[in-house]
Amino acid sequence: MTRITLSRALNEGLRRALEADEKVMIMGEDVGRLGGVFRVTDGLQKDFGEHRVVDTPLAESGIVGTAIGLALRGYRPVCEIQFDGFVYPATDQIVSQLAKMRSRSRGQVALPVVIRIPFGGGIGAVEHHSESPEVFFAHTAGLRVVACADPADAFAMIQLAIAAEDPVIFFEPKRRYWDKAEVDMAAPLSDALALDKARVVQPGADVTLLSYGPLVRTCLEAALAAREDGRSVEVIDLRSLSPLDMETIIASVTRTGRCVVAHEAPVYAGLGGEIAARVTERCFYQLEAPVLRVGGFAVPYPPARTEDHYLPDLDRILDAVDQTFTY
Amino acid sequence: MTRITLSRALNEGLRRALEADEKVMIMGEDVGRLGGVFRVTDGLQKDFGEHRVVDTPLAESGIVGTAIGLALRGYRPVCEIQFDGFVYPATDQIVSQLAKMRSRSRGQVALPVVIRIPFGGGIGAVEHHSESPEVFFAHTAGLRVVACADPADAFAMIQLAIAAEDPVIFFEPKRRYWDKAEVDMAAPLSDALALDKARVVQPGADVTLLSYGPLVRTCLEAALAAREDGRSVEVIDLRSLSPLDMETIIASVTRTGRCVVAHEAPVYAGLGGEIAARVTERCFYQLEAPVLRVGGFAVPYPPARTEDHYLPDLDRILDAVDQTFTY
Amino acid sequence: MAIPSRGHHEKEWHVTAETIQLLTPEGERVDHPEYPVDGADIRGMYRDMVLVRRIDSEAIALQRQGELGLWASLLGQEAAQVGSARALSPKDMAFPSYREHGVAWCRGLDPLRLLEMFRGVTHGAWDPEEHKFHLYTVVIGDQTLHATGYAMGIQRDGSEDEAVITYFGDGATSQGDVSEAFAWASVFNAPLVFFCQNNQFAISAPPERQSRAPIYQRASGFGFPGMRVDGNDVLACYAVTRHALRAARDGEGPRLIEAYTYRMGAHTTTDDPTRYRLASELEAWRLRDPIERVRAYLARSGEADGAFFEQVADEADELAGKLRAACLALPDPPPLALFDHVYAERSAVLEAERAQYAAYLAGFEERGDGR
Amino acid sequence: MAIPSRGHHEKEWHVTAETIQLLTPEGERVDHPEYPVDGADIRGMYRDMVLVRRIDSEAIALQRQGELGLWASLLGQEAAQVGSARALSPKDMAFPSYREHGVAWCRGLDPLRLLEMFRGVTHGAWDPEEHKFHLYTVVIGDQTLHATGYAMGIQRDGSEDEAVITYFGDGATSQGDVSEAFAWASVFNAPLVFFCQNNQFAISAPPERQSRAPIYQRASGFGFPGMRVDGNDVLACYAVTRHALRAARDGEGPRLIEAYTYRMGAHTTTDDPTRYRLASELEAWRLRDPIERVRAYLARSGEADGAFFEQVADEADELAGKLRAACLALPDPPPLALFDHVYAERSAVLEAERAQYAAYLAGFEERGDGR
Ligand SMILES: Cc1ncc(C[n+]2csc(CCOP(=O)(O)OP(=O)(O)O)c2C)c(N)n1
Ligand SMILES: Cc1ncc(C[n+]2csc(CCOP(=O)(O)OP(=O)(O)O)c2C)c(N)n1
Ligand SMILES: [Mg+2]
Ligand SMILES: [Mg+2]
Repeated sequence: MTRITLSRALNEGLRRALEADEKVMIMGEDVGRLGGVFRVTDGLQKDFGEHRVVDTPLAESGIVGTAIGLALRGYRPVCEIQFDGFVYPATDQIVSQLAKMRSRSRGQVALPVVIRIPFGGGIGAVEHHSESPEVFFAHTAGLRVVACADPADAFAMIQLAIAAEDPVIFFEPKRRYWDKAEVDMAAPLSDALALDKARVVQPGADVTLLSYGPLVRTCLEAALAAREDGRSVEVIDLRSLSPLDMETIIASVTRTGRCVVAHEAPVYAGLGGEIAARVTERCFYQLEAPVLRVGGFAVPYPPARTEDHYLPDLDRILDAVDQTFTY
Repeated sequence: MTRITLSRALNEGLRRALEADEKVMIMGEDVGRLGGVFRVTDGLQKDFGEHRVVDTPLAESGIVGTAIGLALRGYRPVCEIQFDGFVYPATDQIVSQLAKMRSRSRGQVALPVVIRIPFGGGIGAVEHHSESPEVFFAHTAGLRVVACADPADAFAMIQLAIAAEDPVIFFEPKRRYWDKAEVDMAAPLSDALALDKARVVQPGADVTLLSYGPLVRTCLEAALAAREDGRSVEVIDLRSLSPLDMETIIASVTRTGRCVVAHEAPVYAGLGGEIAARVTERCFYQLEAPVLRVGGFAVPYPPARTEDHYLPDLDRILDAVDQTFTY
Repeated sequence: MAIPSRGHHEKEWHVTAETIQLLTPEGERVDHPEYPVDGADIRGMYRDMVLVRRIDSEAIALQRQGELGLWASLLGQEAAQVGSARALSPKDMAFPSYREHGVAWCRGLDPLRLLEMFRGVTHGAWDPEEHKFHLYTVVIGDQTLHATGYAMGIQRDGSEDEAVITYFGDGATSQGDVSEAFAWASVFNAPLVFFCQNNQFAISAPPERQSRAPIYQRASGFGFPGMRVDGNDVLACYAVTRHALRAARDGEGPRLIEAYTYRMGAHTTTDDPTRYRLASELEAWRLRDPIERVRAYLARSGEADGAFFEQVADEADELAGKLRAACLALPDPPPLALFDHVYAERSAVLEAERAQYAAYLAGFEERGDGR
Repeated sequence: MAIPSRGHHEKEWHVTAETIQLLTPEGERVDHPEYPVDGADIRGMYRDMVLVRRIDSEAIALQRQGELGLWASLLGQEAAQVGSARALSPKDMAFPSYREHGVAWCRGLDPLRLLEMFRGVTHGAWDPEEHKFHLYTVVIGDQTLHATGYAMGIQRDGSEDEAVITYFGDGATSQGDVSEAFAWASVFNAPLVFFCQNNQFAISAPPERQSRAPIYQRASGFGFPGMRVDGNDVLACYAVTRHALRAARDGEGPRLIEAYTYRMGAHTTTDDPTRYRLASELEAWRLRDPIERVRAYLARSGEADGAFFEQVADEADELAGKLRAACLALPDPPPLALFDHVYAERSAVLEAERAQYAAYLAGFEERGDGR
């Protein structure tokens, strides 16, 4: 067990993957000598060389498009998109090529490409550096979409994502990069929870609180605060956004009868809607209240000095939890 | 009253807009001499000149990016994206620039740009020509997203979209381009139903059926068939996908107690989830059954010879309607 | 301020100084110091061109008869495709657009695979490595980045006898991805040949709508050589492509070849070119038919006689007949196939949808009112 | 196969033949037939450069003190920005990236607007038409297409005394949108000057990572002229930009100007350049400081004396002081402001969210436990 940051955990996970399989490559803007703007790839170019850890030209479509070509040649590229707001130029290559190539070829082509995206707000950044575009990719068949929430899971998930034969969009909670926790880097990957499974991170009995990425920690804090009001909140870290692990979710809501979903992305047409719809379909007779959603508003991500009002925080999440008891 | 196709209705609407305001422009691939691959812009370059009806280079990001610049200069560009599957290269310009410019400038910049997108399947096309990407834009704050379903509405909606001060993503039901109906081209635009309002196209009492674009007609056929089973289905054409006209929807579901949403886009993380979640929140005590969704599967749009199995049809919609009575 | 008008001028033919030509429209051989044609199997080239043109016309007929949903004709581009494809070594990899039926043929892909795609049975499903011919790419320009990445992989494998060629059109040169591919190939010195078939049209748009400089000149600004070749001259396409591929394999980096040709047919079977081009222009280009000049050369030089031409014609008809029969025999995919191959590993969500739809279909069969 | 190594070589300074220079690092005037500097207000240029450098250093200090969230320094690029911006006529429109503080200054934009953005009070909110200076664009390259469209609008207005200039960096040249802008500007002959500040870095990436050809050469392949100018020479930047803008207004179409300069500071205040550049390289470039050479010239030529330099220095400090005070006085936006200006017309969904959040906030105030 070592106590490290989430950023460092990813770095160690990438290092393991580079060691385990010489076909694994890292590519992106400033991932080499600089080690990435969040230092997630720090030191990797030094140790694995500039042909395996590649500083690319400044073009996201180029990064994903050439990664696809490298994958066709048998490589396993791990692309870094520097910030969430800069993934959009790569949308066409991701949606029309990366996601569709396998089914287009009737399974004759595999594209084991991972696209790492630091996402979400809360770091006081300028525009385009605090987006949560996950639903774009969750809606796109052929992609696996996951989000890590803590160092230990990040360490395992990035390795699982690289080992997967499917393309994986890997979201990293930017503002949690510096969170520290114990990570057992000796634990065999085979012991890790599968990439498509959700995890109950705080068992509870009265209401189910679903989230992923940066808000998992906020939800845990909310559960703690709720306990003081004598309320037992079960917190689930979804981990996989596509596909959703409905079994774990339904099992919980069936018990609690109440459900709240929290994410930073705008509520409107966000992933919360999908979860609410599915939970309601499966638990129609168990639900004591409608599934409530807490998330970003239907506005562009605001300037840093108002982001605290945009981002769901402990109070807004608790407010929603409380509301589920008013029905 | 003249009986014309939906394609022709759009053509007439565009013509009116070009006549009404000399700042209105049309731009896109092959929109000029060819008149567009669906002939929606047929004859317009001949009558309004090649500087107002512009054949552009082959680049969607370029089309939207330069349209933004033209709007900044006071023009009102109407961009045509040749097929749904080719809007993705323009995602960055749409999501990061077109949608955000107004709020970025605190209201000092308006971008009255319309982006026309023929969408949906059912025409036996090759890959990338049958996509339904509407949720990408509905999730993006700052854009208005609408879909027309019949000639008369198309004629009015395209003019309303061009007159709007906000950017509008305008979806056209490709496979309905050749549907004919009576259109009153003399009717003043002021009489038209507002762009952000839904329309009850078939009143009913037992269940509310929500849809938009190509499936509205299918839903009307389903309502007709259902009547034979003695079931009264209310069909609502949503028209506006962002924002949703919740009042019209809630008013209906409050009466019927049952709701089915149908769209061609994959159900998973599609607009149906948002509608289901909102309806359930507002009508929790009125709902006799969960809101059910009928839509595309979580797979890439299949080859033409299996698209009939992918696309929601009358049977699948009726099946969902029936299911709402099993609760 | 003058805005350039698109005009409607007829494209006049000119082998401008910079255009490399080894066989004139009249079938005269022209030698070029840099581009020898030693070992070129001209009879084979003729045969390939005739066969792919026949495949093409059969496919158009099948589409007219409703057996194909669409077809993108290569008529007029046989020399550009056969010449360049024949320059490939078996290990070289090709990344086509959607019109490279001639390249597919030369790589050994069964034309039926192409018909399957345009019939709507598949999205163009074959194993790219089997014939070193990647899947057709419909989204304009996307494949040029895939080719660049693949070439970067060749470099990383340390392989020195492999190169990549990617095909795209004049219209594609405006697409951002293609310029990004140019930049990447230049920066990484990728063993890659960019083969642009300038067939004078992007559906209805002429090349002047994409740039006011000749396409081949685009390369120099990115730091690698570009050249224009007579795209209706199979020998020139062969020799210049072979030269560029060798340079790529030798570590000299990318090249851009602009094959100056002409799309003699419609953009696709749904297109109506009479709306945007003059018949006279088409007529003018018929005189530079890529196959006729080879036939003239072979006949004049005595390298082939009437018997040969007849035999090839018969072979073409036989091939077309077989192909038609095979096309008509193509079964539609079973409904549930649409759930296959989306993921390599299981997706609970997808499996649930599949099961639900399977049960739904079964319901019909029980009730006997199948779909 | 040799894959070019990124290397770690120091960028050596060279006014290569193609680089236009009118003022040497030592402050010597060099005449150039094509680029006269008649009417150039060199004292004014000096003053602008000193003031913007002072604004820049004050902003960096404010960021260090936690008053700004971020700052992108223009240190070293004063000549490229002031020289080019001073060549603009009042009616010309400028489309900046996010580092053009010197251009903003010359256009008359209150520097406080820039601080508001980097403080996180706004996303950079000003009326682009007021000073003919568009909003900062953070997404690399996007603004080049906006500039192209705007220039197309000028053509359609039939205006012959307006042109557009757009700023972008060496890294941006790899982005597809920038190449698309080149293609469009070429095809439509847009009255547009592409001004690329090659400051030798895209964060940590050197220009060799974007292309192996000099940037200015990119233009010719798209059909318009490109030239390289000494970006640390304010006179050259002024004269060459003025020349290009005139050509644009005269209907000669676009130009690409590569201003060869150097980013003397960090990419932004969050960056640590010691990880990727040698101190010696920075030292070498200090000797070509864009301000020093003008000061040397003014002093030697007697066009300015000590008093002038002192007065400008005092003016700079005073400006910085005022700016700091104004910055500290900037109020945070009211919470509900985040719902404003998303749409011109009403959105029921948004209004519902606004009302709900307003009620939520009110709840806190009632309970007295405000946020
Ligand atoms: C990104 C994208 N936009 C638009 C289209 C629609 N489209 C199909 S072919 C074509 C023209 C392509 O012209 P060119 O690149 O010259 O190739 P050619 O068809 O002439 O072989 C267009 C616009 C597309 N397939 N992809
Ligand atoms: C599309 C996009 N990708 C990545 C980034 C992150 N980023 C910000 S600045 C920068 C480097 C830009 O280099 P250059 O174009 O040379 O401009 P400079 O910063 O040197 O002025 C990068 C990669 C971005 N802003 N936009
Ligand atoms: Mg073409
Ligand atoms: Mg730079």
